[in-house]
Amino acid sequence: MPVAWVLILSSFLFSVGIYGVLARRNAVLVLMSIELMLNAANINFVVFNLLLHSISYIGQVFALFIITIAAAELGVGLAIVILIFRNRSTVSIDEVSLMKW
Amino acid sequence: MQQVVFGIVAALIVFAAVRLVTTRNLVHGALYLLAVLAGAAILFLLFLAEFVAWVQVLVYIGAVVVLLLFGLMLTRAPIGNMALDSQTRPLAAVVSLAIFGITSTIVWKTFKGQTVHFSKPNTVDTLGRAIFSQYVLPFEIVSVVLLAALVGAVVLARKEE
Amino acid sequence: MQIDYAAVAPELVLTGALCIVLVVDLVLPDNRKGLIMPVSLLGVAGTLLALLALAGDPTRTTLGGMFVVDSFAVTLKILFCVAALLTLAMSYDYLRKEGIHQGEFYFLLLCSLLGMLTIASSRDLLPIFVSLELVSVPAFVLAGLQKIDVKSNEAALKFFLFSILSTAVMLFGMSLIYGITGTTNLAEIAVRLAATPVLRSIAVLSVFFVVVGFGFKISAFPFQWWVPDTYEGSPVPVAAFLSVASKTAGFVGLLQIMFIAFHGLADVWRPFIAAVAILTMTFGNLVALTQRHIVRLLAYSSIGQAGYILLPLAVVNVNGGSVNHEAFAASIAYLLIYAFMEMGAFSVAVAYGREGGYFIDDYAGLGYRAPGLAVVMTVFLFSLAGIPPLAGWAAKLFIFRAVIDGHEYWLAVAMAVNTVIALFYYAKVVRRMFFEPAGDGPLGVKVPLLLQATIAVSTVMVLLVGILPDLAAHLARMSTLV
Amino acid sequence: MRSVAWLIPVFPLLAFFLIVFFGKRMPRKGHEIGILAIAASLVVALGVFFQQIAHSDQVYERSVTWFRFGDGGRFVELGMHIDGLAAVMFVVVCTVSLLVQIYSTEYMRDDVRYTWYYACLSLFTGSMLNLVIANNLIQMLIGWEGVGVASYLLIGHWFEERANSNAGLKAFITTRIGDVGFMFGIFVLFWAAGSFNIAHITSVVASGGVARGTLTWAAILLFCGAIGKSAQVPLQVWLPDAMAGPTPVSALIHAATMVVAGVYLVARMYGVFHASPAALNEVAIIGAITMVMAAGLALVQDDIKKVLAYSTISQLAYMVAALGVGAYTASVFHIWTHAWFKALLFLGAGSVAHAVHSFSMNDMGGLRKQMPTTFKTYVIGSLALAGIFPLAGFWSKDDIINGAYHSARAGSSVGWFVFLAALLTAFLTAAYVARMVALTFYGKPRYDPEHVHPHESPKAMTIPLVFLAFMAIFSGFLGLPGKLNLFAGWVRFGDVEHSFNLALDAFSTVLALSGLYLGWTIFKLHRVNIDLAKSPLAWFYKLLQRRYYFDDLYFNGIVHPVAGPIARAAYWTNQKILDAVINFAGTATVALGRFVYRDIDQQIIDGGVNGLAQGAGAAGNGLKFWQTGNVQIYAAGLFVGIAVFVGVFLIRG
Amino acid sequence: MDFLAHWGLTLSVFLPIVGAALIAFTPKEQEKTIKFLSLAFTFLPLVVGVLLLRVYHIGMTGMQLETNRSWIPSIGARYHVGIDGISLPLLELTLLVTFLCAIYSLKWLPEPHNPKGFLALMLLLETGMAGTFIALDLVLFFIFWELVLVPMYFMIGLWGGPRREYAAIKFFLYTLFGSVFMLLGFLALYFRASPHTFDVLQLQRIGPSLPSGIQNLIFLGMGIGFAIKVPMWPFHTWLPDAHTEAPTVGSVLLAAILLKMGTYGFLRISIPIMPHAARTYAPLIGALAVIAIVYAALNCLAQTDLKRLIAFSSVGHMGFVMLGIATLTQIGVNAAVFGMVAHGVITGMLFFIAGSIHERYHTREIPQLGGMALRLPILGGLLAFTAIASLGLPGLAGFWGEVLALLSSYNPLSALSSHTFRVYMVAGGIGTVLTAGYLLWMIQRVNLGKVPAQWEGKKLVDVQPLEMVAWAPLLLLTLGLGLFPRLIFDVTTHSVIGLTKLLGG
Repeated sequence: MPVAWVLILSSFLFSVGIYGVLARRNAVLVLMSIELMLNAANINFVVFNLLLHSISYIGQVFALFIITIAAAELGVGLAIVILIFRNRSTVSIDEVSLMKW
Repeated sequence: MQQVVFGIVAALIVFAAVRLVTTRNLVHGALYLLAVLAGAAILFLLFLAEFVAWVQVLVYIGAVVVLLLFGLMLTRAPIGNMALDSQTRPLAAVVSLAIFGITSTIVWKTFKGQTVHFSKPNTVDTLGRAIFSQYVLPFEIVSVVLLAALVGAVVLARKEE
Repeated sequence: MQIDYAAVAPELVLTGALCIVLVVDLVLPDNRKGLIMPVSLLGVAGTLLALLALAGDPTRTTLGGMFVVDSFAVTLKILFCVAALLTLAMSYDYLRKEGIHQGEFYFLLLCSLLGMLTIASSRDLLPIFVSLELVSVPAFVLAGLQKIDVKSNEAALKFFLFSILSTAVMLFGMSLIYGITGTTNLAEIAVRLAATPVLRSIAVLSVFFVVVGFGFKISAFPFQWWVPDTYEGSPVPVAAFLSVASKTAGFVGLLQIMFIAFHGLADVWRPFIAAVAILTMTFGNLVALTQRHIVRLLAYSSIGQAGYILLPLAVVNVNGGSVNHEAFAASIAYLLIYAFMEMGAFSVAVAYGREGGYFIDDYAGLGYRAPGLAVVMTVFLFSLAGIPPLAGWAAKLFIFRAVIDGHEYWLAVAMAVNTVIALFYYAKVVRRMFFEPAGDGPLGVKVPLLLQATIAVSTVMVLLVGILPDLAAHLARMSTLV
Repeated sequence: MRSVAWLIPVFPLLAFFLIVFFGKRMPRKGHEIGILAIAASLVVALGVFFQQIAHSDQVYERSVTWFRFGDGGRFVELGMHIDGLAAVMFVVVCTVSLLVQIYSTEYMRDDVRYTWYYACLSLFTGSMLNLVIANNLIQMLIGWEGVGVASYLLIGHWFEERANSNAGLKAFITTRIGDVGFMFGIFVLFWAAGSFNIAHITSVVASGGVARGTLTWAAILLFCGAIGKSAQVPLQVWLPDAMAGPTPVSALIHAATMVVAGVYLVARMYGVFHASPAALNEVAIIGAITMVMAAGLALVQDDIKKVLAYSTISQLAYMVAALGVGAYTASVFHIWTHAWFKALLFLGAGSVAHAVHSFSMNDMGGLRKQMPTTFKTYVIGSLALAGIFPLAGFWSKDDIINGAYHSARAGSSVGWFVFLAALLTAFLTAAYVARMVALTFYGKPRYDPEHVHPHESPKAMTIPLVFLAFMAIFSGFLGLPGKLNLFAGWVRFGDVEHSFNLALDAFSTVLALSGLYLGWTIFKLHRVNIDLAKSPLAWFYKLLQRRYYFDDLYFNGIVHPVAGPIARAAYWTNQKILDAVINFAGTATVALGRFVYRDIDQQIIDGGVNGLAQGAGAAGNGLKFWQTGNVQIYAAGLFVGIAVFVGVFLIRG
Repeated sequence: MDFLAHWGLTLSVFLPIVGAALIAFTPKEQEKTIKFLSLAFTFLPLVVGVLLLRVYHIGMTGMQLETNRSWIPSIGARYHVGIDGISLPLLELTLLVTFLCAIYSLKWLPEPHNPKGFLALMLLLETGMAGTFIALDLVLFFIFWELVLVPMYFMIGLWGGPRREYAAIKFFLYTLFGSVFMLLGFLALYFRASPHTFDVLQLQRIGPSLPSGIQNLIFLGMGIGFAIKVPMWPFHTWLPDAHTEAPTVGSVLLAAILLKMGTYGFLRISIPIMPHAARTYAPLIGALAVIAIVYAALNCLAQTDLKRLIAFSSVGHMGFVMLGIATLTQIGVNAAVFGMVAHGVITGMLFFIAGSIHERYHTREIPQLGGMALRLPILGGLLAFTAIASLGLPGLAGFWGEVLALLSSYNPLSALSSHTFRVYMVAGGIGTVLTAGYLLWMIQRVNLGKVPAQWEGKKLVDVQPLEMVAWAPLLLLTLGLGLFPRLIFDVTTHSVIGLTKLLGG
């Protein structure tokens, strides 16, 4: 099976993730889109690992670490979102722009 | 045969991803994310990385999605649909399309010749031995990261008395 | 696979200190929280000692070839520790006044420091990525620690979103690199890239995506939007820590990748780095002209300085040689000097911030009210501007030297023009302090002891290196990877 | 004695410093130091003079290296060059200066800055003597400019009135323009001959070492200096205004010494001038024009000092023209004689004004009874100026006319031009002299008796007048034409001058007498000067009634056209064109300065720099607004950046 | 005695900075000790400077009293100082003028009264200035060059006149802009030299062999830096503002010494190292110099502020110095060095007088002054004497510099076209007339004429003994240099011959 298809799928996921980050107002949704982008990277790693099966298995190790790090970040991210919600009772990113110029 | 399975799963993932970023209902969004992650897990299985697949299922689907649902619930996101798109939508569309175009063409040009052939999967023990021999440093670092994230999340989210 | 404990000693000491701080914070009642700082201070001092013990040794590699302790790593680790020490001293009083959770603050600070130490020693994409995360995650929390202040929350959110976004892009880039070369070890990547000629386009794309991750950290041009808001929102010592330590960590990562992994593709990314550097310094300096908040001004000025440090990367040539060596040394030297200047400026901002305020207008007439503080601030500002006999000029001289050695004259001219623009806003602050009549601000600013120590150390270093630039230059030349 | 000649300039310069520092504390407030110093210089000058006459063909030169400013010949020396010319000039300068200082003790007795006046006088005399003694062009330039500054200080002595300091400033600037020409002349000669030493330059020029073109350039440039200093056309405007200074100053500076410096320069560098006929012609032409024009102007002046000022310009033009046509000895002899009677006239005018408290001839008249000595000496001086037979003026002026005639005969068209101009000027000189004497001493007194009761000036003023009158009479005999000519022995250039020409002398005397008679008859009888303001016709009509036909013809034929329109035209041109041009130049430069400063300096250059600064500020403001505060805009910026960068680098390929 | 030979120069340059440090540590109130310290630490370097004269051999060409230690080995910058005929007079001038300023500051200190800050900055300034003249290493030269900026910035900014802030920042930015390009030039030169070196003497040997294209580029870069400092014509707009706003002592030092650093830069670095470029740029420099002379004179005619007039006049005088340098001949360069010292002495004196006029009349507007010779005869006399010296009266210091510059301009270096330089000579001549014009006109409006009504009743104190002590050396020098130019020429001639040999002069 040509590897290119998989890669195209992951770049599509990556781009959709970018769209999600830029377009969605709700912070939690932005977090979800970022998960998408991370998954795109994961798919890449795994498929490359298979492609280069003969040489190394770093891809999978890398994917594992990405998953754990993503989880850790998400935890902190949500904590920040909740903190903002508690102070400003809003989660949409447009209103979170006190500091400018 | 693998192509067929990949086709189906890919379609699922694409559909779910697009719906995720366009749905007006938050909870649906979370569910679509669940679908994408599950699709990814199947792909990992397809690509003979069962351990990673199972970790994906456990950590991502189990923990992350649940966490996100908690997040939605805690920030009292309205169940009904709500305008979730900010005014930067057109710009976002253009940018994401551009980047997709660029990456896909380049990736296609580089990797079009190569094909993937599925041989025997490497067992979990090689993976385990690798982590604890060659990659022990990242492992230690990740543990500290988790610890820091833990403490940080608690500090930030705790209600001040 | 036995581990070379001597090499790993500093990290071990720090992790130990980490845990002790966590436990002590648990045990101590609220009113005695102040005690945690000395403990963490001791921890960092211990790490520093362990590092100094390692100073002269030949390169050691351990932990499966991932963890390399060479002169480059040791020098920068020492820099990180010193920066952490200064931040600790600077924040002690600040935290007590602002009512921030001290225990967690120091714990997170040490975590971030640990991340920096590991990034300096890691020569593989994976540990680099993970260390980068270890540096960033605690930083998000630190930025948002002033929970009641809405600005601090906003700072944390912006910092967080921008950071994980650029990490995601970096990961995608790393996956592509892995795809092309099949390995994540930097030296190996260089070899593989040299061996199998790879399409230009994929090279550009993947290098660029990887650089995005570091570009964010060092506040290079298209990725620097978060800097002013985050520095202004977060507690000032955290802003100082971000602008010095985490930016240096970003540079360490970038330098390693660019000089070791991708110097084969130098022709590809050199013009692009040059463009980014010029845009960064010009954007930073121009916008700084209009700032009225001292921390925002220092934020923009740090963007400008990042532009200067990036410049030598624009002269790297494919087949290595002395030009690369000089360029690498110049960047390192600038980082060493930059740390003290920036730390000093921030510590004065902290010292005066509490009583006078953070707006430049509040600095009016400081020269008469607190001459000592005003003179010291002038020393730091003029050093940032690059006026001899302060350290800043030596740093700029090394950069100029490296750039001209690389025959990129127009880059040097661009930087020259930037230094002149930069002087204008540094002098604006000085003018506000000396040339205006003493406003209604407080007379005689009381500076806590530890803060005085930070300021004193930074001033001495700035003056000393200014007169004997060889201290920085020699150290830098000795500790280049290339 | 000549070996100590360098003392001559040193005494007055020393006196200057002494007076400046100790003048105030001296019993007579400083003038005794001045007079003592100049007397000592006079003694040495006379000694040098007699020793020089004894062996008049030898030139005595001593010098010491002042400083080197490069390797080889690049050095400047301090030295003295004594020859006939210098010896004569020493005597003239020292004597006149001594007399003026004695005269001033009385004239300036209650002046507010008496000591400073004497200091400036000593400075002036010292610089003048330094100029005369110099053996190299740089030392001469130092004396030259020193004299300029001293005259500036002296003209502007009573600087309370703005007019006086304006006159001083005008004098200095006009001469400074000439000095710049002189300086360039020095440079040309230095690079051509390799050194500043005059003797060396003359020898190189004589041996044909310098190209003809450069030589002419050098000569013309040197002559520019002379024009400036000796007030020839076009730079003569400053001399009449310089009368604003005290009269003794005018006597010393604007009659005997400073103004003669220009002529002295041409005489001293005659070797260079002689070698380029083009330059000589130019000198002659300038001399001739100035001579006539100045004489005309003198005719119509009301202020007695202005008359003498224009007369000096005219006499100087005589000397310049003489040099122009090669009559070297005649010219120097005229310097010698002119110094005496012109100083006499100035001091005489001073004593008259001292009595009448005004210089305008309108409120003088009929003073011969009240001021007998002044009157007698004044008449002697006037007659000498007019060139009447036994007096000094006759011998020197005729010598010059002889020289001009000789060169005219030798075929040079310029010679004819100078000869005719000389004759016409002789006639005009006689005319204005007679008019002046008539208006001052004859006719009804026009001053109002209550305030003004003229009396003879005190001894200190009259003694110098008598001595000068004596010299005006006997100084002429030194230069008797033909073999008896002692002066030619002392001062000559190349071969001895040509022989005596009786017919010509007779004709010039007749001319002078007729001029005198003319002036006398017109002005004496009608007691009223030509009142330019009232219409001439009324006067003309009255005249006709009384005079027979002969006078009528005489008037209409000669006097009227000459006295009336030409003089007025000359005066008009002088005021409206030349003087106006110089004044205009002054005001125009100031206006240009204001324009350059306000528009170019502040607007364009300074504005440009400020513009840059504002530009940077504006750019900063523009960029600032990209920082919208919204994270998504930042993220969009990030990805736009990525898209643009990667796109550009892909396209660039 | 060999201690002096080795460390004399370093001592004379770094003593003032020691003084500045001591002053910084003495408390603000003890003004007496501060003033004494400032006096002592300007007098000591002067004494060392004079002792150096004894050790210095007049006749020898090339550098003397050299000290050569390594300083920044990693980039090859050395602490290499030395002195020759060209830099000795300038060094002595610096030490002397600063000492006189210290004397003057004993009594007269500018508003706001802060002797500690002011005198410490003055000493720091002296180190910067003196250092520039003895530095023989490009990096060291650059440090001393920029060291001067900060103290002068604060002097103008803190103790200046009404528009001091604008003037101070303008001065700082202008000079910094120049010096940054100068640094680029230094580095380009450093890399072009085959054994990379910053040492001026070695560069002088290697310089001529550089390709002419590169030489021109580097010369231009450095030229901009030096031209701004001289100041040459288009880059001069900072000078009038800086002078009008600077305190008396500030503008004396600025005029007497800071301006010389630009011309010295040309003589020490640009011309000997890049003779080919010097030849190509000479006509341009000559043109700018002559424009400066006439342009400055015209501007002076339009000035109403006395200090601004003197500032523009120093632009004109420096025009003569640059004309001398542009001819690239022995006479020209000799004239330039003499002109520098003479201008320093005369204009320094003029600014002292302008400052004291300001002290008494509290205004510098010429239309308001008048009749000073009547009310303040001594001050009026000094103003007249210095102004006349400034317009180049022979026998006073101002004359030799100008006349020899014009003389050399008649016959420049063989490679240069003599016609253009003769045009410059004529323009220079016109310049002297204009200079005489505006100076004497200034004298007329300030010194002469009747005393204006507003000063009738006022008590005006004439020159005080302390002022006389501070000014006497300058006055004696004005007269002494005029009567005995040998004092300067003997010292400079040999070095100048050495310099012009490099140019094939």
